[in-house]
Amino acid sequence: MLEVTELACLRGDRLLFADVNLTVSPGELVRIGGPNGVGKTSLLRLLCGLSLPEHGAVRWHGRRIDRHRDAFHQDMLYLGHSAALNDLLSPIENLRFAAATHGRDAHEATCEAALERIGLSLQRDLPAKVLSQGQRRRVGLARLYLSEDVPLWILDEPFVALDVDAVRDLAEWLDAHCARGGMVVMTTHQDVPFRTAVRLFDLAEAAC
Amino acid sequence: MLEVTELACLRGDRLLFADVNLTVSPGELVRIGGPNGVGKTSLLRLLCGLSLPEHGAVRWHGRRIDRHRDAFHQDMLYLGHSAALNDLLSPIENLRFAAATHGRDAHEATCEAALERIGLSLQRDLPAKVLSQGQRRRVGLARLYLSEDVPLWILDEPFVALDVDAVRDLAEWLDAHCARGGMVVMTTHQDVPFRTAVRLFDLAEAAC
Amino acid sequence: METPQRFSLFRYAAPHMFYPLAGKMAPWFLAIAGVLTLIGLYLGFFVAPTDAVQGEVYRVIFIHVPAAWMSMFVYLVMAFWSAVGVVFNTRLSAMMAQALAPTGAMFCFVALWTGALWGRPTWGAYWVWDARLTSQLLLLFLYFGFIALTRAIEDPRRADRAGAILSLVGALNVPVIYFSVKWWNTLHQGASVSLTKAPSMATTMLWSMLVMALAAWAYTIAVTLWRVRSLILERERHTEWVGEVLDAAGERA
Amino acid sequence: MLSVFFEVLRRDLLLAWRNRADVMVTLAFFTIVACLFPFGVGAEPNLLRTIAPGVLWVAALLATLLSLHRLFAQDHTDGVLEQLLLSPEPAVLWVLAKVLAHWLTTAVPLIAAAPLLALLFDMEQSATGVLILSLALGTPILSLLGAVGAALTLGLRGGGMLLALLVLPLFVPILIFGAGAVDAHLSGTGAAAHLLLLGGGSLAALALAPWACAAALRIAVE
Amino acid sequence: MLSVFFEVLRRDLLLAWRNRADVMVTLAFFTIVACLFPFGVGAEPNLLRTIAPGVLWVAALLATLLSLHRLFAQDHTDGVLEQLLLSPEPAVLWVLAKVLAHWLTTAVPLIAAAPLLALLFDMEQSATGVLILSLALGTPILSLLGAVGAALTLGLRGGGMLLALLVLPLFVPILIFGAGAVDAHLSGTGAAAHLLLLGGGSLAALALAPWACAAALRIAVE
Amino acid sequence: MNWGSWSEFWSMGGSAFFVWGSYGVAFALIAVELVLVLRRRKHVIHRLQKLRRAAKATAARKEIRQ
Ligand code: HEM
Ligand SMILES: Nc1ncnc2c1ncn2[C@@H]1O[C@H](COP(=O)(O)OP(=O)(O)OP(=O)(O)O)[C@@H](O)[C@H]1O
Ligand SMILES: Nc1ncnc2c1ncn2[C@@H]1O[C@H](COP(=O)(O)OP(=O)(O)OP(=O)(O)O)[C@@H](O)[C@H]1O
Ligand SMILES: [Mg+2]
Ligand SMILES: [Mg+2]
Repeated sequence: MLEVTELACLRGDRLLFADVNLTVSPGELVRIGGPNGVGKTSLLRLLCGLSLPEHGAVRWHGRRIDRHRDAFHQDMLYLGHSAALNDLLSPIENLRFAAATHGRDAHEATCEAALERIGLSLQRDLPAKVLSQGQRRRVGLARLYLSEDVPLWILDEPFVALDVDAVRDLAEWLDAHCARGGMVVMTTHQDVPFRTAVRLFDLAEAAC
Repeated sequence: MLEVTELACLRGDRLLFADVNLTVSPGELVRIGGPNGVGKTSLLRLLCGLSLPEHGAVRWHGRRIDRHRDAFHQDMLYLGHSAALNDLLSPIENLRFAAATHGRDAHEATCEAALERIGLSLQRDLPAKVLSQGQRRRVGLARLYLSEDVPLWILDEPFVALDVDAVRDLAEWLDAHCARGGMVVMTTHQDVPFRTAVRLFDLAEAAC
Repeated sequence: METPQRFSLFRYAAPHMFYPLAGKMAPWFLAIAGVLTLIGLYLGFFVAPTDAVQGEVYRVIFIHVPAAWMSMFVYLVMAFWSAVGVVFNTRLSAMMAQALAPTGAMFCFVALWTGALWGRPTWGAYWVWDARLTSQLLLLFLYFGFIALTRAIEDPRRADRAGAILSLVGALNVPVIYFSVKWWNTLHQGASVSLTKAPSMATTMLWSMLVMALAAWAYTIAVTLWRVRSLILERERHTEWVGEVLDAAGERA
Repeated sequence: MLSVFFEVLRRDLLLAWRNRADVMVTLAFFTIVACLFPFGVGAEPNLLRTIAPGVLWVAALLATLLSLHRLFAQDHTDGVLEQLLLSPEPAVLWVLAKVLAHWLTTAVPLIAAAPLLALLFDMEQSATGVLILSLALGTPILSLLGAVGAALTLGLRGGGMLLALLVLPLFVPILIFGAGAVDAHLSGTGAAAHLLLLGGGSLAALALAPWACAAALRIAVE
Repeated sequence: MLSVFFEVLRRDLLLAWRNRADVMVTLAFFTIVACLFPFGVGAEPNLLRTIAPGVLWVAALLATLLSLHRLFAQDHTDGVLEQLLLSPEPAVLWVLAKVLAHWLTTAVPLIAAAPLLALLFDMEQSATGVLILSLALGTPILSLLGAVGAALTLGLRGGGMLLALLVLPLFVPILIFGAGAVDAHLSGTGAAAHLLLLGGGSLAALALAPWACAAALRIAVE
Repeated sequence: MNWGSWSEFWSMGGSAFFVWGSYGVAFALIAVELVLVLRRRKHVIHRLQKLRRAAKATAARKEIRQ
């Protein structure tokens, strides 16, 4: 269970939002809403511990994440605006490296299956830099298919640059994750149909 | 009028597409469709002369664009995947620079109006690097509001990262451009409602 | 009268015409190179007399000087092809420039290496900062730069054009480098020894050196032709004729 | 038409100002390299005086070299370069503006700092004057030739180092004439010939380099 | 747990291999800097022999310095660094792996090339041996301390140059002991003390630097 | 003829290392270059043949789809 209490975020001179309170329980899909620049990305980075809040705290199973970082990171997966690919490595190498450094199953066959699933088997051995925008994004997202057992997924605009088929497929996978008791916190400006009831958390209300 | 004849594009070892023929006349809005990695971005870069085709030619008013580059660039505006902003300059400075180096009207007031229009007056003097993903994109798109008299707009995924209001606004502006006799060639994976009849050019059919 | 002649001149500038021609010529040049080398070595080692001052070690000259000449000449030829490519926009010339570079660099290194080994017994040091040696070293760097740049760019067409620019800029600089280094050396009175004090040449020495130089020529032409064939195939792979060549090669295998 | 030149010049100078740290640090690098030598070779005054012009010129050359990679890199990654190449104005103009801005923001501070470092090495006053003059006439060639190298290696992995490999052989003559000018002055033969050659080289580079640079940039974004 | 160490080491070595040009070119830079000196200070053999150890050490130091900025830069821009920091494994482990990979791919080639350059300066055979030894013991400190500097300046504008400013003062003692070892050997006092100090420095840096580096990286991504 | 015996020839008046070192390295490099050139040609043909087969296969697949 992820608990956010009285969170406030300061960027430069500007207090983006204050007094954000949010609880995410197993099986929930929370969508952080709000217009461009309201602070969604900033909030997600606070949630996963990449930056430190001005005020308030984030707790995972009741324990502050800044005090118990490693345990929290074990249970969490974050995908940001960038796909976190090395341009010289191929999709399969990037995927294996990401899994291995997070202590997840990184067998060749598992990774191949994930690549197959996102439709990049043909590009398996190309260097990532020649991939198209959407293909890069897909490789980043392939990590989701390796992380079924990671309870908390934090996703920043996962649907950007994906074509219609990929959007549908990803939405189904997020649904499946919630169905098996996982939690998803994400942002998106696109209108994506989920089977799970999406809880909209409108950040504009907390914005200063 | 933009004419594309027998265009073929080679990337690395792969022939992405061949024998692409396309004519865009005034008032038309052409959407290049196709799944991720089919070669839409590559096609747009060929159209605007940033890369050279393996075979075939692009003509603007009957003249090959690689032979009459400056005249073509006078009539064309390209916005790619990246917003072309310098991180240290503010939105207004970025906008003025872009307009001035393209020989367009770059008065302070004109640029202010364009910024107002995209809802970034507040961020007018922030360095671009602190802007959110969507705000960066908006500054890039603000150039469209300064380029009414440029007939040909070539836009690569202009709607990415924009919130719903911005998407609606941009769609209207593209409609207006076509209504006054302009041409738009663009790609997008999102489902955006236009008033103009959108001509879909499915690149998947020409793909090799 | 004139049109057909021009046509025949430019005909072989087309890669698909040049490819089979290169394939036919290369073995001949290699054979010539082999024969000339044997003759040159025979003259150099068995006919040319022992040098009065240096003894036997001077026999390095028969490989040293041809290599040094070749390395300088090849760079100029590279620049020539690049210029042709820029002016006439022919694809083949950029490929020629790239095919020449590794051989030029190899000869450049051989000149340095043999010179260093020769220098030890004659000057007592493997290296002195003599003008000619120094410009040779810089030439090696120019070669390395060219090769590294064209290798670093993956798209062959881009690599061709970037290489052309670089070799032209470099070639404009070659004379500047040569004369400035010469001036620097005389100004500083640097090395107390100088290459110009060459052993007075016996006629047989001169002959064997010339024969070896011709052999180096023939060798360079042969290797370049072979290399350019690979380059042509890579760059023209989507054409009909390369397809036929590939199929033919497949049947033979 | 010329407005592009001034617009780009103004922007690049503004960016350099926003980015003062960068400019200061080129200078710092120059200083530190020059100061490292006494640690490396020992503090014997005569030895130091002998090698001073050479060391200072080498340091200036390296400092320029290291600042070169940022001539186009930022514009390349953020897509501004693409937009400039799509501008209807001739590319040589803004290339020249960028090179000029680079020279003003890196070479000029080095030239200003050189007298101080010459003092550290206990160089003669008149020799210092010749050093300054040689730097002023020689550094434009460094910027212009360097810009060609920077454009050719733009976006390549290992670009910064590749750049060094490409341009250093080209820089050697400048180093020879630059440091040579001071030596010639000290040995009494007079530095005029050296300085004239440097000036002539600058003019030649000014006439040719921008074209090569523009062509290389077009290749780089493709 | 150790698997992270090996995984990162393997990946970085693989990347260096894919990127061979980069490694070769660090070496080229080393060579070229060393070769520039004679042009600056003149070709007098005795003078050159005197300054050789200093020049080679300075060249090695600069070459290492310039390769440092790419230690974390790529991972930072493409977001891999963020992901590594979000990994449940301790950060020191993979930091150490990255530094080791850096040392193997930059310092080792330099050490291998040093004898050749010593030849250019006509150094004595035994002195060359001491030079190699001093480089082998000193360069790990350069990589370790440099990594801290690289992490601290990560993502800052003018980072490469700022890095130089930060770490060069720290590198001075290494330069002094490194070049000093050769001089001490030549003057007959023996290089043992210098070499021991360099070795001790390496061990101390090995124990402390990775922690500082990991902390600096956390700050850099925030 | 300059040499009384083969061993005299090989010792090159005491300069064997320098003379044979020069020729040895030179010819070794030439041999290496020849091997590399021929190997490169084989690689290129092999690679292009593979690509050609792949292109043919996709073309055929496209035909079937239509
Ligand atoms: C690393 C050392 C050396 C290098 C890089 C080197 C380089 C060169 C070059 C570039 C040439 C051709 C120059 C021309 O034809 O104008 C040349 C020619 C020659 N070198 Fe060397 N050299 C080296 C060492 C030596 C040594 C040690 C000797 C003998 C003492 C020597 C004797 C000669 C002779 C006799 C010629 C022919 C001169 C002529 O044709 O006028 N070289 N060398
Ligand atoms: N130093 C600063 N000074 C003032 N405002 C800042 C500063 N840094 C960031 N900001 C503001 O903080 C906000 C950052 O928002 P964030 O990236 O979290 O937005 P977002 O909700 O993810 O938007 P998007 O939908 O566009 O991705 C922006 O509005 C930006 O202008
Ligand atoms: N060197 C190469 N070798 C093989 N394939 C390559 C190479 N370079 C690019 N490609 C392929 O070319 C395509 C590039 O497509 P492009 O970026 O034009 O796609 P797109 O249609 O814009 O896709 P998206 O919708 O994801 O933006 C990709 O499929 C990529 O895998
Ligand atoms: Mg965001
Ligand atoms: Mg695209």
